[in-house]
Amino acid sequence: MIRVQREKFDLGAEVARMTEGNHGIGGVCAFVGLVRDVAGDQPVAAMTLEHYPAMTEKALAAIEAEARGRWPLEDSLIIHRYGRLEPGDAIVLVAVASAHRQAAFEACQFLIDWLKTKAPFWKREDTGDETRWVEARASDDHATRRWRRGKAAE
Amino acid sequence: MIRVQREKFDLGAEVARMTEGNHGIGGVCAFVGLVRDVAGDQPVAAMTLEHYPAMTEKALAAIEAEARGRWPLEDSLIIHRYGRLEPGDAIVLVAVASAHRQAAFEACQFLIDWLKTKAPFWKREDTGDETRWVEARASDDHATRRWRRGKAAE
Amino acid sequence: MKIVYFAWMREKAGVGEEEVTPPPEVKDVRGLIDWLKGRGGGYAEAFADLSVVRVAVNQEYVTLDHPVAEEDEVALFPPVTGG
Amino acid sequence: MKIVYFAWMREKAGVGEEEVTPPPEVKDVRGLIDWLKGRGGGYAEAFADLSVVRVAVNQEYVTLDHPVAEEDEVALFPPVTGG
Repeated sequence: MIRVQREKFDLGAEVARMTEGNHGIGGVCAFVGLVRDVAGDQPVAAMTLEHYPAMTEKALAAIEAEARGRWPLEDSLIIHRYGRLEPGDAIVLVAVASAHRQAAFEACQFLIDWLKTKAPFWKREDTGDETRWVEARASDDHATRRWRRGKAAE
Repeated sequence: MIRVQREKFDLGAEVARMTEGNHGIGGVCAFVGLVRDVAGDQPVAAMTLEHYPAMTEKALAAIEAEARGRWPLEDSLIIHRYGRLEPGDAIVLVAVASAHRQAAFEACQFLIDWLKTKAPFWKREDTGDETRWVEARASDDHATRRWRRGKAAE
Repeated sequence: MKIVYFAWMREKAGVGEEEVTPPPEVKDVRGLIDWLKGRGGGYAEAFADLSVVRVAVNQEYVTLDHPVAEEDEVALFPPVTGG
Repeated sequence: MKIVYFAWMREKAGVGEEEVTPPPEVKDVRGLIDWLKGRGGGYAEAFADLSVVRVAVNQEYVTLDHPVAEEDEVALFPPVTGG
């Protein structure tokens, strides 16, 4: 399931909803991304996430479908927030349920790696003195590339 | 932090407690292990976890300390339950907070892999007709071995 | 043709979305961007470095040689930074 | 010396924990297990296959050649299955 929203989400309630009544689930791997109060050596007072509404859900759904094709998952959930966020606020939740833990871990990592390089969101940091657009990181491209089909996992 | 308890735990509350007030955390990776209603091709009606109280917290604390030595973690939490559990019940929670997601994922996997082969717990499954002790799985030994120092990660 | 811009490309272009009617010789994304840059000012600055331009046509990622047509929605934006 | 047993080894031994006084020639875990097996019945069955016996002395994992002393707590159990 995909959700794109301005509002906070409740990790416990979301995972409880995934597992409730599905007793084939042996493990849930969840990742929550949070706004940090520093970026490099600059303080961050707040962050604003812009996105491309017409494309966002479509892109996230495609990424989710790819994960479900690659791993035997019982369930999966991506929640991505947009708008203004402050340090400590959660930006994104990826939760993956599977019969076995290895599939849950791998699919969860795959999803967050792909989100970082494929989901149409852009972060603008507010340092208090100025605002600046966050630059894409080469390490995120690298993390995504390792999931390419036909390549070794590392 | 380590907790060994009979009671249920609240994933959302536990992770909120970790991240509250620590704005250096960029990501939390959490794994929840659950009781499945099948084991192999046998139905499971319930499960009982026995443990070695005098040793359990010591063993978990040693595993946690090892993870915190290997990865730059902001926080970590292991909750392991014992006693009688039913399908759908959570057995274990491992949650790891770090500035960067890769460390959080790796440390979380390391912790659950080690718990499976080092924490003094034993599962007895109740199929309704009989009870039987769960056998250790070679795949868990394999998962733990990949974390040995001086060996490649895979 | 509808064009939408995001993040600093939106700011530099000075517009979030617009309807345009490029001349018939604009056949693909690369041609469209060249034509936009020819409009001057903010557009030339926004698309000065093609290596950082990401493109979606009708909400699907495409490369610069992807064709564009009158009824398309073309999105131009820098590398994404979500997650 | 206190010995504690867990899981099916506890069930086969027929006891969860006990105080024992092995003879002086019992120097290490292997010797202790041999002596326990010599007590017959459940013990012989519990420790028939040494390859599945895991040992902790004073709550630390050790191997079969680890020394044991009167004041030790020795735990004997099958491979763990938690997590």
